[in-house]
Amino acid sequence: MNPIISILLILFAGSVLAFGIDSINRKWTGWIAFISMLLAALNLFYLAQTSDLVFSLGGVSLKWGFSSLRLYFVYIILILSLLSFLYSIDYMKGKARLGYFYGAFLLTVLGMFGVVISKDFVSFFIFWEIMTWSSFLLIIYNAYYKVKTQGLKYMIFSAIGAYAMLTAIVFIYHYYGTFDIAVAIKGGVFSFENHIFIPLFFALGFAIKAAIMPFHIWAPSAYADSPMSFTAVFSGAMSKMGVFGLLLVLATYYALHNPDAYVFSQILAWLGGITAAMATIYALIQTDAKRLLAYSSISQLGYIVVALSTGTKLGVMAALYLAVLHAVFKGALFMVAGAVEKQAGTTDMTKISGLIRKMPWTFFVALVSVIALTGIPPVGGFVGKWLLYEALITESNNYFLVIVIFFSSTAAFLYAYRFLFGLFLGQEEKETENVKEAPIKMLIPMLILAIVAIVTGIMPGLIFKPAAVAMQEIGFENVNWQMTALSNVWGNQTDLSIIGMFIAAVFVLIFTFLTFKGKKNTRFVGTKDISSSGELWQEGENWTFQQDFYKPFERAAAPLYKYKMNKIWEDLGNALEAFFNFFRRIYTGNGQTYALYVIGFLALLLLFKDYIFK
Amino acid sequence: MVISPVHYIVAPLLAAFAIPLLSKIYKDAARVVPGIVLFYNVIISFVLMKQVLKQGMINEVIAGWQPPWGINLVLTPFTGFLAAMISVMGFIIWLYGFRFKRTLKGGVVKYYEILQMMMIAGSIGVIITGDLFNMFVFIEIVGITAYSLTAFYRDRNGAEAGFKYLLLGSLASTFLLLAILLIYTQTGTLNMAQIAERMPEVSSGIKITALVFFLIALGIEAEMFPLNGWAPDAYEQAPSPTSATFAAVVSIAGVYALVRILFTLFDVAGVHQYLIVMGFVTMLVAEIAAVSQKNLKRMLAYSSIGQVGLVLIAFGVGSPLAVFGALFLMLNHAVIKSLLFMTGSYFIYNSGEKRLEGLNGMHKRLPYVSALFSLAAFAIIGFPPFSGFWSKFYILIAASDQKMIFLIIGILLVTIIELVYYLRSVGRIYFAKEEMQDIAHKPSVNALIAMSFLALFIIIIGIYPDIITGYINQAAAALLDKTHYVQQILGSK
Amino acid sequence: MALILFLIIMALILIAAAIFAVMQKDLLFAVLATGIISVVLSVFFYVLQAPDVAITEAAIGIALTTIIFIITIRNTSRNEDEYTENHINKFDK
Amino acid sequence: MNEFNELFIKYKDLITLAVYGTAIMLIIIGLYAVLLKKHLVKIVIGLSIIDAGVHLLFVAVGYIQTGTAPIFSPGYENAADKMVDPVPQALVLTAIVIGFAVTALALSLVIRLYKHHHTANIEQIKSLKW
Amino acid sequence: MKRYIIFLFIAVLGWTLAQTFRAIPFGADRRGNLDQPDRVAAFYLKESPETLQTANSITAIVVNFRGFDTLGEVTVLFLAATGLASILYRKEEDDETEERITLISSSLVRTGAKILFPLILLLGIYVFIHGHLTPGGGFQGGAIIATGFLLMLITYKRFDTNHNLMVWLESLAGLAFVATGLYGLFTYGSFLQNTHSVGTLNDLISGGLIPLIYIFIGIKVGTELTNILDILLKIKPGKQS
Repeated sequence: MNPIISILLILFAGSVLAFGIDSINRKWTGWIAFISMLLAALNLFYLAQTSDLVFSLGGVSLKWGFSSLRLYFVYIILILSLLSFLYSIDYMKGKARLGYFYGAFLLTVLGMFGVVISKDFVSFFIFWEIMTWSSFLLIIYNAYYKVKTQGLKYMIFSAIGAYAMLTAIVFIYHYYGTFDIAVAIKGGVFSFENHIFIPLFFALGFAIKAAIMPFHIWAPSAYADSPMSFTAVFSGAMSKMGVFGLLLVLATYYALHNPDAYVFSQILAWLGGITAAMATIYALIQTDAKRLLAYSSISQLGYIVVALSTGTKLGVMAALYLAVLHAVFKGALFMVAGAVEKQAGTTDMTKISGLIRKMPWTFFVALVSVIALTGIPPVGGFVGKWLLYEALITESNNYFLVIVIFFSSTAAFLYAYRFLFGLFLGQEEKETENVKEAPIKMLIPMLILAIVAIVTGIMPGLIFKPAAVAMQEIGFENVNWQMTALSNVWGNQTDLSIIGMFIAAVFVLIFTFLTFKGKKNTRFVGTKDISSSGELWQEGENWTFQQDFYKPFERAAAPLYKYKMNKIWEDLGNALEAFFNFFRRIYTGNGQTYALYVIGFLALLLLFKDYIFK
Repeated sequence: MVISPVHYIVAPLLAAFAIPLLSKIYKDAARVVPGIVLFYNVIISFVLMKQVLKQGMINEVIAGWQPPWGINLVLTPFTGFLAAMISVMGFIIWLYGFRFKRTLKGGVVKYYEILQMMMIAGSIGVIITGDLFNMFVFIEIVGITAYSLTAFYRDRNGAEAGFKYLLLGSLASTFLLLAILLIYTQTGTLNMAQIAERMPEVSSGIKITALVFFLIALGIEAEMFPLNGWAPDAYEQAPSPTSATFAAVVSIAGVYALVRILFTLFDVAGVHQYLIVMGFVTMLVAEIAAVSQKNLKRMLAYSSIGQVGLVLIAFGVGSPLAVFGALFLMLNHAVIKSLLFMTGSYFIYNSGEKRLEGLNGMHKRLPYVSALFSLAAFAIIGFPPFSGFWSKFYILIAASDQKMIFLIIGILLVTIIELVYYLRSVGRIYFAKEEMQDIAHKPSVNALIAMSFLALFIIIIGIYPDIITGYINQAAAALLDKTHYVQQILGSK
Repeated sequence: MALILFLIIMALILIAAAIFAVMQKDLLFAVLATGIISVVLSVFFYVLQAPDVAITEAAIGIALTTIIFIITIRNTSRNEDEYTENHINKFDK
Repeated sequence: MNEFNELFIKYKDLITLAVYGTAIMLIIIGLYAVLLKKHLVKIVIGLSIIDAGVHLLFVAVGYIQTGTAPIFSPGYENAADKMVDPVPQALVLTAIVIGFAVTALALSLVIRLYKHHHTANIEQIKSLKW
Repeated sequence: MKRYIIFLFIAVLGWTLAQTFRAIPFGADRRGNLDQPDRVAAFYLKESPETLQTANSITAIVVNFRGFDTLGEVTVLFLAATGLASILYRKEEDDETEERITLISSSLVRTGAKILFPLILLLGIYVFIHGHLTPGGGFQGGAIIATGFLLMLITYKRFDTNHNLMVWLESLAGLAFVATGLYGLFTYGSFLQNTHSVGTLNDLISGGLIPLIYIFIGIKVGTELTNILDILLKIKPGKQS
């Protein structure tokens, strides 16, 4: 059977099965879901030699198939989802409505997979919508009382994006007579001379999915409030659908180097830059680790969009590379947050601290991921940042943007450190005394992701290789890459393995030192344990660093926080609702008034009948 | 001729006249006989549909007078499709309500069943008749049954809704009579085919006045915006199977009558633009009113009106593809909205609360019904892969062919409004805190079968629409091919 | 000539009865006025060579419609301005 | 008959006015009652007046100058060319009966409403709104 | 303010109607060509004495040419009675005593009613039996019969319409109507098709099935109208529910 069909069928059957089996035996639900995900992922081995699947549905010719670019994203989706499902088994243990969760989760994966393999706009849109509504079901899973606002916000924004796309799609059919993506792109659908709204509408749809700044407000709560095992996929893979789509839209631009698109790409780049910077600033003041990560996710997506919109070989390479890396480390970080939430009961950084001794492996994963996030060698994030900077500096001529990116990636250190410190370092508190290391089924996927992050840091070529092939598909020829080295425009080469080994050595040294130091007999003193200084801790007294962590910075950046996009959108929503409430009063409830409407409408029609009908 | 379209009307009529007698002999006759009759209608509609697709048209004359002299019943692929759809929906709604009616006491069931059955038969009559005045009579049959059924629960609101419906319905029949009179004086006939043939000779002043009267009269039946004050109340107050029938049968018949008269009888320019504008206004206002509804059935009612608005838009666009989309949407609307009313009725039955608060946490008590409600909600918003998506998609493509970009954007924006309130209610079902109530009225088997059938239909059509598109395509072609219609009917003299 | 005069007088009576039916506050008289409308209308129909319609209008319009209106008035309020039942709680036991 | 024929031609406008005008006036007066009178019974009276007007219009349209009733009673077997148009009359027959049915139903609803609301003022009967 | 707007609306409607009907001259011949009918009116006038042998062409139209309308119309009445019963009077739910509104009537009136009643019934029956010959027919006869019952219902408190008999009559008449139609369908291939042996014009037995159907209609309409009146008369004034 064609692996596409079998993956779709397995995922769908798994979804139904998981939904159904929940009422029979709750223990099996997670395993069923994991096994079906595994079966689906096993099909990856057969993917490359698949031929396109063409068939007609509802009078529309649909085409599913792979290409190098699509495969690149399929790998991200399926592997990350597989790890996340393994993680879910323990993470979701004991929660309600497992069937609902796993069913919707599998459908989401199915939707993402479908989006990527679609070679025509109709099935693209169908899967896009499946992905959207099934993820909506997951987002509202936790947010009992927030359904009205948060889940709906996500859905409304997604719908705006999706419907903008749909508008563009039907007009593509009108103007070009085809739904085939490749044909349409060759025909110049996304060029700017003919119908500018088509690329714009598509870009809007993808920008919303990728949480670009004015349309990002659904993202923080959606990321933070869904179950973490889903957020790992949500932020890691699903937001990449926006990136994938932007690649599609901009592909014409890359291929033709259309000068008209300059403004467009500049706007996109600036939006990405602003997103990166602002989201970083917001991330700083979060006290909840999950929200912090959510904002961090948004800012990382900003980088990717910036890289994409430079439109050069290097930039696209950076974007593709960052897409993988972001999936890896942000997936790992959300899993870490989930593990902490599961074990300690909360992710509020003001409440818990010092988990390093309780959850050392989780800390290790968090550390590696944070290093990757901030872009320090030898972990993979460094390579991505390097590519991004180089692309911006050498090829974009947009130094303000470079400054913005530099600023935000520097500020990223701040929140990354806060995350690490808030959860794992600092004083041990009484409340966290009984916390244990996360179960093995949760640790394995996290560790796998951490290892991937390290390996890609030393051998970035593992990702460069498929990325280069993928870029050829969009229209970039002769993409150079090396397995273990980075080169810049000036011809200097940096061998990453040396850096890696050096830094690894430093690490080992520090670790040994710490271990020996730890051998000494020390007593751990809680923050509230101040009796030695002759005082007693009073209720409500703040002795920890956890609170007001970046207070001075917050004060400095206070004017920025005033302008909340969220409030504008909410005001808009409230105003609309108030208007609707007012407007529906035309249904007065008085039958006579309705009769009056009839006669009035009749009179109007009779008065203007000669103008309306001819 | 063993099976002919006249059976559609005669079988329910026989049953309706016989039920008072039969129920004296066998107590449950009133509940069983309509089911048999409606099932018979389903069977003959399939037989006839097959025949129609082979022959192109069945022209059944009444009393042996060939058209245009006598009344004729016309089954084209278009009317045959709608009649089949209504028959099937009627049977399913009967199946759904089979046990529901057991809660009614004794002889009241008789009234209910007769009225309900005749409402469906009358709607079929509106659709298959080829005679203008006969259509009026059937519209009155539908009207009278609908007024009575709206007031069937004899509470204060039921009577109120029924009276409003009756008031507007009477105005509608007045204007319909006036329009028929005007048409008759000018063409000297009541046969729709012949009227269509002679319409070009009619002086434009009278023609347009008649058109306006038709628009008002049938606009009331088709729930067009300023004329639809009765609709939300009637949907809200009618017993739930009847609400489902309003959505799945009566509104379809109303739209059919409007479209038949505009498309076949008149050759006036501007009608399409009128339909688009009024359809859009209808849709917009209905969805706006639906957003902040507190009452579940009322919300569904406004949503129904909104769907009808979209159907009118699609008919207004008028290209074959648009009409195809409109018919598809009518089918979807009938199926999905009746499923919503059916499931919603169980929520109300369980919580004893007509307001939306009654939905809170319903998934625990009625997991299967909740899943069906969510499915239907998703389908009616137009999420793929459910059937609602395809109809919307075809309509949009058709609109894009006419370069109506603002119409498309408008439709999609309104869809977002629709999405808001449906997802809110789905959210309520699954995530709101419920008030603890242990008594669960589990859905009865027959209702489950009916609802599952509809849900299955939604999914299957959503995944593989080709099952039905062939029929709809022929139906759309049959509606648009006016000359063929006229020739077939008048040529078979 | 007489016929035409008769016709016109009939028309005037018809309109006057209609206006009376609408304006009269006492609903019983208003209903009787509708009865008069029916009577005159059936004469009208007869003059216009429609005896069938005239008989129908006479039988249904004069007798049946009027009686059901009267029954209704008996069950509701008789005076138009006095919509509300005086003793609302009379039956609310 | 000849005399009447002449008169008919002579006073055609007047007769037209008397018939059509009356019918249209009835419709208008009925509509006035439906739209402005608050009492439910008055509204139903208005509806029946409208109906009367429409029926009159039907019969008037079918009338033919110096025509006879369309009945081939003995002595009129071959008088088809003098007979008035029978179709509107047949339609009116149907319409009258339907009108009666609707009126009966309307009045039953009025009784029902009065029992529940203790009022027949349509402005006070609007518990279903928005 | 609202009042003036309404006046304006109504005026627009009236003006338009007047304009429209000015173009339809009163008394003009719109029947079309009587020998070679091109309009239904002419056709009916031609065919009703020739083919159907029915003197009253309106009866021919109502029962035969447009018999389907009449079936629908009878159904409307039937449904109105059903709807009325479901709205107003439910024996099973209201345990109200079946007490009718009666007028306080003197013995003179009662005696008069008693004498009149059979006469009215007879008149009604006469009217619908001669429906195909003279003006009148099923509806008129039915309405007259109902008037007779009305007279009895409001004068006699104890007068009962024998509900059972009414139901039987009504149902059987309706069924007979439809059955006659089906007879046409199965014998001649068209619903409500008239027989070929139609008799001669102006005989009592003429017009084929037309008188028969009109008798059914008369019985049905009479019982239905009586039914409606019965229901309406049975409600107690001011009763709560």
